[in-house]
Amino acid sequence: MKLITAIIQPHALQAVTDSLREYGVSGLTITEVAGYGRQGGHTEVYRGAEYTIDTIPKIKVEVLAENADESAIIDLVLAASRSGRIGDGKIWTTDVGTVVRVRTGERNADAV
Amino acid sequence: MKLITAIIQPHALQAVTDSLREYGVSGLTITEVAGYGRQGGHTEVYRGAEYTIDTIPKIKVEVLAENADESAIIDLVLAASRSGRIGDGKIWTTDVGTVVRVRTGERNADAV
Amino acid sequence: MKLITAIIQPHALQAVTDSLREYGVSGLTITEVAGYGRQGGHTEVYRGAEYTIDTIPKIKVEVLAENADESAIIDLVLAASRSGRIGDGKIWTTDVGTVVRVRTGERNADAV
Amino acid sequence: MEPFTPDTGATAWILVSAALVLLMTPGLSLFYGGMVRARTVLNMMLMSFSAMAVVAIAWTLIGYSLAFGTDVGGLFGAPLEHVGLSGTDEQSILAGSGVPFLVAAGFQMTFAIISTALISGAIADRVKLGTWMVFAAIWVVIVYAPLAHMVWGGGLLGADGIFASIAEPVDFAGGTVVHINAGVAGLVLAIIVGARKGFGTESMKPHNLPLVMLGAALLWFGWFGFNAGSAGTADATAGLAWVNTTVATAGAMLGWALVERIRDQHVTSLGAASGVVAGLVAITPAAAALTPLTSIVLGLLAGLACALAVGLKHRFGIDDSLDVVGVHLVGGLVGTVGIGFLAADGGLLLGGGVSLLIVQVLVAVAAMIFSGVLTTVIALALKHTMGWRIPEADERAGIDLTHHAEAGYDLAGALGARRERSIVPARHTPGASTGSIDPAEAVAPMDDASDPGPRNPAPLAEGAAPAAATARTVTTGEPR
Amino acid sequence: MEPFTPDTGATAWILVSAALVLLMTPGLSLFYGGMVRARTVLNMMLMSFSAMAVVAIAWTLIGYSLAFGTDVGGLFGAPLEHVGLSGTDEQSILAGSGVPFLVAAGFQMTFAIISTALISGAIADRVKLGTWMVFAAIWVVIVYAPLAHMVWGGGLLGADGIFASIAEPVDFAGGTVVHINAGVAGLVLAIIVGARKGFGTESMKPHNLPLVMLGAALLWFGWFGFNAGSAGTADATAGLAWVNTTVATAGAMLGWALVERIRDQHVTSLGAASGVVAGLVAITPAAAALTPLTSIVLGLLAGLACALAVGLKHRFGIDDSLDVVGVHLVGGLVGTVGIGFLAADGGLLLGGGVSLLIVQVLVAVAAMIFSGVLTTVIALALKHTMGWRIPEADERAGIDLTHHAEAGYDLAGALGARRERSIVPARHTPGASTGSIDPAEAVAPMDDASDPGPRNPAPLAEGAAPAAATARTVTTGEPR
Amino acid sequence: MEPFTPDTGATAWILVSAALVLLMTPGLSLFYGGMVRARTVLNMMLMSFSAMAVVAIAWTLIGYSLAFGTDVGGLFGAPLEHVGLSGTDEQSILAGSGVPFLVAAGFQMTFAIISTALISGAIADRVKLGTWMVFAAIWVVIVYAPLAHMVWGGGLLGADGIFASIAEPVDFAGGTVVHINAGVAGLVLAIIVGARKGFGTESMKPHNLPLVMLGAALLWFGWFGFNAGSAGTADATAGLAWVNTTVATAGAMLGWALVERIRDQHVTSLGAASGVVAGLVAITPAAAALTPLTSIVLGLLAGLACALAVGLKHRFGIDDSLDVVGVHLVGGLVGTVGIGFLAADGGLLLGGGVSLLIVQVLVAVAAMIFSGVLTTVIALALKHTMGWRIPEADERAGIDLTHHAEAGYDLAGALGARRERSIVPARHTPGASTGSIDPAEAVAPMDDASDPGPRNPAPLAEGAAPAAATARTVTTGEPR
Ligand SMILES: Nc1ncnc2c1ncn2[C@@H]1O[C@H](COP(=O)(O)OP(=O)(O)O)[C@@H](O)[C@H]1O
Ligand SMILES: Nc1ncnc2c1ncn2[C@@H]1O[C@H](COP(=O)(O)OP(=O)(O)O)[C@@H](O)[C@H]1O
Ligand SMILES: Nc1ncnc2c1ncn2[C@@H]1O[C@H](COP(=O)(O)OP(=O)(O)O)[C@@H](O)[C@H]1O
Repeated sequence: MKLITAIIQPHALQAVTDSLREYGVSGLTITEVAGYGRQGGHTEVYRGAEYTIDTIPKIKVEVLAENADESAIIDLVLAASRSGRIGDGKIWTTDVGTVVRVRTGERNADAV
Repeated sequence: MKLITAIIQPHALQAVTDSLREYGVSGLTITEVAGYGRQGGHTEVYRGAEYTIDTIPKIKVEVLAENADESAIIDLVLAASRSGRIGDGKIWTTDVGTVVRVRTGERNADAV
Repeated sequence: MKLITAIIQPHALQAVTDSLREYGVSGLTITEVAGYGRQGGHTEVYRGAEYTIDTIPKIKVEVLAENADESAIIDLVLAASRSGRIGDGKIWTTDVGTVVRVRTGERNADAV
Repeated sequence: MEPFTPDTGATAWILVSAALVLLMTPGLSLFYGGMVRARTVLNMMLMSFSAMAVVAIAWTLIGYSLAFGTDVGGLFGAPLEHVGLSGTDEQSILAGSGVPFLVAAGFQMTFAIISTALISGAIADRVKLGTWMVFAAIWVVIVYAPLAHMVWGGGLLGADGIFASIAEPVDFAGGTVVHINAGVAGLVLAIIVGARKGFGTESMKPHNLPLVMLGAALLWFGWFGFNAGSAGTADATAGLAWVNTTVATAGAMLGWALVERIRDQHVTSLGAASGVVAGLVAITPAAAALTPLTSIVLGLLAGLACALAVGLKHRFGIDDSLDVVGVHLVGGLVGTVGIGFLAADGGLLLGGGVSLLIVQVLVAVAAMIFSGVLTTVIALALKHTMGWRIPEADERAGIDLTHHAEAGYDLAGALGARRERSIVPARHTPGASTGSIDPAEAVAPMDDASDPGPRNPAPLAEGAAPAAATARTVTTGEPR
Repeated sequence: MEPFTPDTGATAWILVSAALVLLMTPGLSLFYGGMVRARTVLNMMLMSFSAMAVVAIAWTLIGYSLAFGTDVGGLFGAPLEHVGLSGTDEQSILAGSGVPFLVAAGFQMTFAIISTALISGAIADRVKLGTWMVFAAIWVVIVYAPLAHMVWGGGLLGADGIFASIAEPVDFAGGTVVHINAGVAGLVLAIIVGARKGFGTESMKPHNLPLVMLGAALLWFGWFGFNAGSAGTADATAGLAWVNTTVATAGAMLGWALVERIRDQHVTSLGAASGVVAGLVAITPAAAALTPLTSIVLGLLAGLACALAVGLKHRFGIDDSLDVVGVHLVGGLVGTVGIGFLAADGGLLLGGGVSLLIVQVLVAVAAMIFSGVLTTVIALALKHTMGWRIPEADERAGIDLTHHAEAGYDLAGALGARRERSIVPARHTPGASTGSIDPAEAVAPMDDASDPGPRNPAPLAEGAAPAAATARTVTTGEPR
Repeated sequence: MEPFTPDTGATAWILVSAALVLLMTPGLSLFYGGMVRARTVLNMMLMSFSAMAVVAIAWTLIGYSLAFGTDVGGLFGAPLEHVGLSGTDEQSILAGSGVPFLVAAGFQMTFAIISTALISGAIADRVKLGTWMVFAAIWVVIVYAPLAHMVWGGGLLGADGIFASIAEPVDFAGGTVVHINAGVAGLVLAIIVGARKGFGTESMKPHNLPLVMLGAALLWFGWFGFNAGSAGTADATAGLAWVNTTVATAGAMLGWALVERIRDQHVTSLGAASGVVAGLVAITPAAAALTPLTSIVLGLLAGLACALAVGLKHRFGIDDSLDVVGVHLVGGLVGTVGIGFLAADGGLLLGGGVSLLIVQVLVAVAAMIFSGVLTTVIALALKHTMGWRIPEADERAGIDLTHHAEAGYDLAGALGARRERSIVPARHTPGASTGSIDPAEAVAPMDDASDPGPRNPAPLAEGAAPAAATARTVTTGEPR
């Protein structure tokens, strides 16, 4: 089992989830995050002071998948979220031990 | 060391943390997330338009634990968060290398 | 590749990111979380009722780094976020398989 | 009936006062709305807004006549006398100060609206809006209007009523008619409707305290129309009511803060906002009967009393969610009975003897019984017909989403809605009109292969109206 | 010109009314601001606030004269007659009721402001503030002031105008001048400016509905000045307008809710707020011509009509973002034409024949043509000179951040800004003054080794003014 | 003393004006509250609300007498003359326009409240509420009331004062008494209290700009009572003040925006809100002395001056947190001195010579010295007795949570509070009453095995009162 984590631009979320769903991914989890990267921050101006905001809002998408699906899912996320401009994001994968579906208590492959 | 991650219904959080605390878990980290799964989304209606919200708010609970405690903790979370209805959530575990307590710099088992 | 995850006090974030940037870390991802630990919660008072809030707001910082940088980064985070008081936080690391830069599709070491 | 001499100054003041009192109800909707959880704020505000809609019309059709028409047995006014608010300026209840009929009738309408809306705080987060609206219409006609008649319209509890031989009862701006009345009705509803799921065990703390404070401020501002407008013209009495309203509120803020400082160690903003309302409630009946100094005392007492009272609901297990009883009933009693002690003219502590005090207590008790009995009848009738409660699952998921298909805030923006289509041409599948959504078995599971509708319709601007053909895909998610 | 007899009561009422109508524009800014997404709320509010600034000055300099100066050919007033709002109390347009010149002129100023601000809802989230401000100044002078003159100032469409031989047209408080006028202008701008990026496909749901409801409440409150103040004094007519305003609004809330209940199964808070505005719009021209009963009917019709109308923009692909057309044009037409049917004096359904109805329709059509043509000319001229739209990337990232360098909310606090420096002594590098930020190629890449400025300046309190020497490091991030 | 002839029109207008000015203080609480960080918004708002409570009572007891009692040496009024706001209508300070004593006294009370509340912006986020409340009570009695007497009550700086031989000083509605006075007091407090932890290095940007704009709007609305109400009746002077208030504000918004456009490239909503207040401040003393045209000029100048001034605090390292100095002192000076240049009657630029200008400068300087010296004495005395600052850890964690045990917002809902118990019957352990919470060593460590209290009490509705026996478990977390 793999956990595929993607940090993407907020506006790419719809395309990513649509394409994952089409592929047959049965679920995913989304978190609002903020990130640094090649992409810098931005400036806000308030009475008497200028603020540099270092981080940019991003979306983290986490998908549990069987090992066999890993590279296909990465490719789908890439295709759906890539604009070729800095700030597009990052994808990484980690190994997962046990997976459990809470509703039924099913484990691993059955649980995804 | 293991990192146990559980995606649960927001209203199950209290029961889960209570039962983990009782078991002797010394800490945990909570994140607000939103998820897809078997469970679908919902509909919101605004002047002249209907919106389909694909995701449902969930809570992610992360617990660092020694390998020996892994399955007990999974069982506790299952017991506390399971209603038998779709949307109940997902649990997964990953291996953790180093763990450090920031306050003291203690490592691994001492740090949990 | 490693994913280094640190749970720190919100007010330590600036120091942590500054010191990581100085070290040459090329990016990181930040999430707002809430946590339990040795540190307890706090109390809020509202008309006719007192509420015990079990969790305290924390910041989760995630950094992808090459294995060689792991311990240096941990030390930097420790140095920047440690006050010696409870609630200082926790750091842990996990192994990462593939890393991909979305913009270019570069993989692994090139992608960090 | 003497000839009517219009007075532009008095009329200007009552026009303004009417606008001020009308503003109180949206103010209340913020005060109440900020106090509930984020997932029920809209329903809470809608209870106030719908009361404005329903009561304004009920008042126009029959309420005004029942309150201020020609007396029928001391209990109510002739019901059809002023249907549609017809009447001549000579019939104006403020004819004596040169205020035209409709100006006075509009002013009174706003009292009926706010009194009804006040009740909603007792049953937050859990009732069908439809039942509430029907309740509001019936209550204002059957309970509010007759009581207004009895106290102000020449009925049994007024200056010429059954207690007048002891002393002339004092209710300047609505201690009995508005606050005791709404407070008792709130208590009755809280009991009959029952507590929120999770009451006493789950967190139900306010989600937006700046909104609560803004609401309290708008209430205070509007209350100048309520109290100083009740002078019926712009004169020294209005000035006395204005000043007393302000200083009593100041005193009540301090009283409430004192309780918090001693009991909880912390002064809170919710306490300040609550103290404001407690002071305003208590001074309402007394605004022209006290001096500024005794008004400070009355306010202080109201702040202390209400701050101590709001916790009692947990003792009794009654989910008077936003403390309609603790603030309006208790505050209204402090004011109504306090007159008996503190009135410049007739107050016990100022050497006036006990007769005024006795009358004030009698009127308060009579109003409580009248309101309690009739509200019970209405509430039980609705319970057994339309029903009050929404389904438990809807309540837990939040009434805003499940019964209004809306969310109060979308501040994050990123995780929110992502698909939009016009609803105007769409027709829903008949089976979908359940009126409530069970979020646990909600819309369109993502692997539902039989999903018939286009999920991502082409931009409407570019094509015909594809949405017209799109059935709403409210299917039940099934496990594989 | 007869001698002027001041009336403090009438003057007090018009002073208050002017303040109330002025408050409507910030109220509108909340109503509109809550309806857009969180990342554009400030720009939306700024459109109202900047209209207050620009129109107040344009009105003082020339607008008032064009509207209420000595008639020139039935089309406008002598442009320089009251420059700087100079004039004697005998020249007051409310001289007859004893209201001084400047009080009446100030009251009229507030109408010009709100009318202009209303239009902004049609072009939310996407236009340059500068272009909007220029538009506001030109539009109020060229379109609003002449139309006000034609209807109220003794011009072609008024009591002595071209249709007066058929029947005297009725526009008590601005159905044509304000609502039809602004509604048509909104339609024209929405078409010429074009739709928001993502219109019809992406979520653009309201980000803060309690703000919307607060805005609606302040609009209602202010509208008492608008409608009852239009009586020109504090009398029974003002009372009639006050009551009709309230009950029509109540009716419209119910009408809108009815549509929602039947069509969508859910009554919404946005619907309640929208119904409030629809009712207020419709009763505006009719506030003194109907009875309370017929006002309820008119309000109900307006609620139904506007609730059905707001969805049409999706059909036609016109991004009238906040439904200026669906609410103000449609509501204004319901009111203006509805007078022809329902007026107590001359209404078709009350036995008055068709002549009033014909005149009302003719005036409405004339106002639509006048407003439509002139607004088109102004909008096209600006399109080809200053330009309306901000760059697409700025629009997608949110106009607040890209064009105002601000964010509406910072509620989390933890992830927000972390570095601060004084901007007063700083001078920006000339090349940086682009007026827009491309967030995708934004500030200070973290590995930009050439960054010349101190990133973490010492606390200013402790040292000299290091910021004065700090150039703003707006460099473009480059990939390695 | 001549017989008093009541005027309902004038009285109506002053009653309304008093209500409007009272509303300014909650308006200010939103304006200020939105500008601080989310974790201090409630404390900021409480500073305004508590000023309302404290000043209203201090004014009733003694303040009014000191300001408007029989003159004592040109410095203050007889202190006990109107205790409890006693007085006859013949003694009304607006007796000449037929406004009763208490109406005028209430109107003046609202000026004292807002003046005091204004100061709080200089010391945001860091002071003990108790010290602030004591300061407010002392300051309004010792500084505000005497200065009001000197300028308006027949004292040294007024029409019959020490400069009257040169020219009659002009302060129509409070340029010196309110704004210069509060601005200087703010400066003194900011210096004596010291800067916030992190000032100049950490982000302290506004957390809720729509709230700021709403606050500015309510201030503007209320300011009509402030300025036009200062005419003392509803007449042409009130109309002039009304119009000047509006157009000066318009001018100041544009002036502020101009500075932003040129200096920062971006026009901001905070700038618009600030410009509104700057314009209102500047026109306050001048509202009846200028024409609409010169008012636009004065407003423009105020906008420019204040926009440039607000950054200076970073230069001097003075944490005047919300720019009380930059807006109220600078704006007040622009207005007070600007009269010397622009007054229709006596202004230098309109051919009136320099004498009025000299007098205006002298009065402004006198007010600054008076306010500065006395405020310094009070602030230092409190520093060495009660102390101003909360502990640093509390300040960093946010004063709302640590000193009021509240959080402004709970929008997420899910991560928030989860356990509730009634506090009314509970008695706290004596040792726990520290008055502040150190969040780093806070409540109930989760592995504290000795925790004596029930953590999850049964629903109170079902049983007796278990909470009554529950001691508050505020124990210190200890590392293992
Ligand atoms: N080394 C890293 N560790 C963790 N997250 C990272 C890292 N680098 C980038 N990210 C995340 O990816 C997002 C996009 O990164 P960015 O550097 O803009 O992309 P690119 O790969 O085009 O340079 C960042 O905002 C951050 O959240
Ligand atoms: N494959 C997955 N990858 C990541 N998260 C998932 C996955 N499947 C489900 N989840 C998370 O678990 C939550 C509950 O899933 P759901 O499908 O409703 O439960 P069930 O296991 O009963 O079908 C989802 O909202 C989502 O956050
Ligand atoms: N076992 C754990 N699993 C997951 N997160 C933890 C764990 N223990 C602590 N944390 C996180 O670290 C934060 C700080 O923990 P705390 O116990 O206060 O530090 P300390 O190591 O000083 O005892 C907590 O708020 C929580 O978010």
